[in-house]
Amino acid sequence: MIAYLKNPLTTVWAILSLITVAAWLIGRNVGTDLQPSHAVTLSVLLIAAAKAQLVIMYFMEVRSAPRWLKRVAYGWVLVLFPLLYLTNQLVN
Amino acid sequence: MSTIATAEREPVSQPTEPWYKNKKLDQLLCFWSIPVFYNLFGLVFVPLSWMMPPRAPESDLAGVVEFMQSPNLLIASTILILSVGLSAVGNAMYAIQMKRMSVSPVLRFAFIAGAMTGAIVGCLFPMFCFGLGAFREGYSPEILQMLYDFGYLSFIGCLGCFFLNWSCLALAILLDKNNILPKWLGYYTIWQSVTEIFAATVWIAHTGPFAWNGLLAFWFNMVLYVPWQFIVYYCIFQAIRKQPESELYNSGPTPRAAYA
Amino acid sequence: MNTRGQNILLWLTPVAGLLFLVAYWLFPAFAPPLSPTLSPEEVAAFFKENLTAMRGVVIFGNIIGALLVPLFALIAVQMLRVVNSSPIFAYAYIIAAGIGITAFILADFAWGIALFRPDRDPQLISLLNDMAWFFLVAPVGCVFVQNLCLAGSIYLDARPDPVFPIWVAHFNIVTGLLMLPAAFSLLYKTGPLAWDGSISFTLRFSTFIVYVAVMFLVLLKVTKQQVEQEGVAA
Amino acid sequence: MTISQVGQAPRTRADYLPGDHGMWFFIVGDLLIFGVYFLCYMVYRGQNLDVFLYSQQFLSQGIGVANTIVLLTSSLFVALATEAVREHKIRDAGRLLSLAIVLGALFPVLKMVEWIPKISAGHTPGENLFFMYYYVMTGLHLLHVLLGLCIMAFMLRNLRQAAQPDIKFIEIGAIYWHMVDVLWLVLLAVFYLMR
Repeated sequence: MIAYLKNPLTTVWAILSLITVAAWLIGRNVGTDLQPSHAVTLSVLLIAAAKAQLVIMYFMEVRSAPRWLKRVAYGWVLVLFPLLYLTNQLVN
Repeated sequence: MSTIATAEREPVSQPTEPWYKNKKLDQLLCFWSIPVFYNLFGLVFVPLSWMMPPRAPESDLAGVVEFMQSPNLLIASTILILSVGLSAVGNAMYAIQMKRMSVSPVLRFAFIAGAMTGAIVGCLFPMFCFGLGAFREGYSPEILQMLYDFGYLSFIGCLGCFFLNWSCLALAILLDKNNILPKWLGYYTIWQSVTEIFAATVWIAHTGPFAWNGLLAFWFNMVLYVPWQFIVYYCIFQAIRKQPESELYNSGPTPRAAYA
Repeated sequence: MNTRGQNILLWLTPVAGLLFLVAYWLFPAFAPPLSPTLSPEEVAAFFKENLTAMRGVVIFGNIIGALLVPLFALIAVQMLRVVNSSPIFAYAYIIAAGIGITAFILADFAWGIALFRPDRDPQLISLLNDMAWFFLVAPVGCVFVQNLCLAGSIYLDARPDPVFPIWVAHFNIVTGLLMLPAAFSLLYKTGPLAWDGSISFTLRFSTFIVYVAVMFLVLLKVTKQQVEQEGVAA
Repeated sequence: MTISQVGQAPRTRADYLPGDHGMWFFIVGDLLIFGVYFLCYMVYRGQNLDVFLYSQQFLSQGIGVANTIVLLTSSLFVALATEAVREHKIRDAGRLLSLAIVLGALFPVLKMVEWIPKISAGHTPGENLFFMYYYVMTGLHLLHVLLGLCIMAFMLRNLRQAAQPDIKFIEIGAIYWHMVDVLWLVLLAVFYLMR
């Protein structure tokens, strides 16, 4: 049991959960009328990118995978999130 | 009824070679009907009827009436009638490969049943809806619009049978231990079946990306589907070519019947 | 193996034939068939006048269509005894037969729905009537492919003692070709190719009736042969 | 599957491909397909910003975040189970995997808790483009979750019944389940949280 708590994967999970809650606090809907917010969008997307990267690296074990897979999987995160952010900025 | 028992009981006749050289002649004949079918199919739905690319669900009534009464729809329907039987041959192509896989027969029989239903509701019926509008002048615009909706929705929104079919095919490929078709094709087929579900939105949306002419419900699915259709038949062709002679029913000293 | 089930199903075909004769004699609503040139009002009037007869046709048609399924299933089973490199012709035959029978039953339903409320808007009655004729006469592509598949598997049979005699293959191709022109019934409202014309109606359906009768006799012989060859208890 | 292969933990050796090429082909393709959907979402969102922002306030962020934690925890258990299998702790692996399945099964339940009041309140897919997108994407993701639950049930059966667990199969199921997790993380950000 203790061994599982000490496992690095558990640490990763704790970080993931914490930043999920952090993202919620940032993007929480308090009033009824939502105003577009550049800061919220940027930080929420950044946190999501970090989380995706962590899951891919540690849970999916891409960290120790062959280089081609690293390129593809990290590339997905590195391309998708900036594109999402840019699209959101440009189309508005 | 075991094939072995049959073989034993039969009077031992001289091993007869069939009169045709290429023992896979039946499979090859059927295979080459597929390009014929898809060319006719494309001809019917694109340049003859201009049903594809899909017209907007929210076209004005006058436009719908004009489209529904174009005489070409009848020619398209006629060609479709003449070629729809070939869809059976094309689907049997998948079924015989599924028979070679180390999977339960239920997968191919479910596929066969789905192929029957799919050909009726996803192919023959929609085209007849368009043909009916053109067959007789003087139908009221509301009736023509109903036929228009019926045609498009049953063509593009026909998801259940195809979802079933492609899922059975994907499952068979992935579970198969004989490696008849490549595993990545099985995964590609899963996307193909999932995009069928994705098209469910056409039953609700009238405009936008989820309508039957929409970017996501139609065009994106086409981008996945069209290459898939080519690739899957290419892989089946390779599978036929690679099938060892000894596996064929009509080779060997005593030909064996296929039974189910 | 026991062929009793096979025989029982095979003898459903003459039952279908008998029902057809009864229906033809009792409810002659389609002798002669409706003309495609009738206006919606005329069609609606015809339906109202011939309500009983047409309902009889619809109910009998539904049953007759279903009773033909065993014949096709039996042909498929015998096709699986034929030795080709794969069962592809048999599988294609099964799918095509399923499509063809469904089309026939859809035709039947379209009439049935029109007759259920004959005082519907004449336009709707006429639409359902058109739809019924479309599905009844036109979908010959499936029958044609069915016959071609049967013929193909017979031609390529590698058994030293073929399941079907070779003339059955020729017969299937000829009957298939005779029924094929009915596909053009969508393009004409008058003349031999219209759905009430001599080619699209008379030739197509008499060919089909002869075809079913001949195939019944062929299968009688084939199943008997199967018993002799495989030593199965009848 | 030889024993020596099972014994090697990936952390000690570089260039170990968990699962097989086929599954990675599927995962990368699925990520790309979802990526296209997300990008299209951004475009339509930008074009109808008012509608999207207005509709977004009706989403239950709380349930969304709870579901995130549920999926992340389930993923953690699957990852721990995979390690346990490699270290031949089959019994442990079975327990961890059972926990992962129970948590994973909570996801559809919470989804229903989220969806049903929304639909009864009239927020159906037909309401506007945002809700259509919302139901399609969460529905598609839910489909992935259900498929993942089936796969994990087979993984558990393999652990319980097979003499030698099929580590490649366990890995295939595990990376699939983590991918479901990744997709949900993006969904949470773009549908529930961003403005």
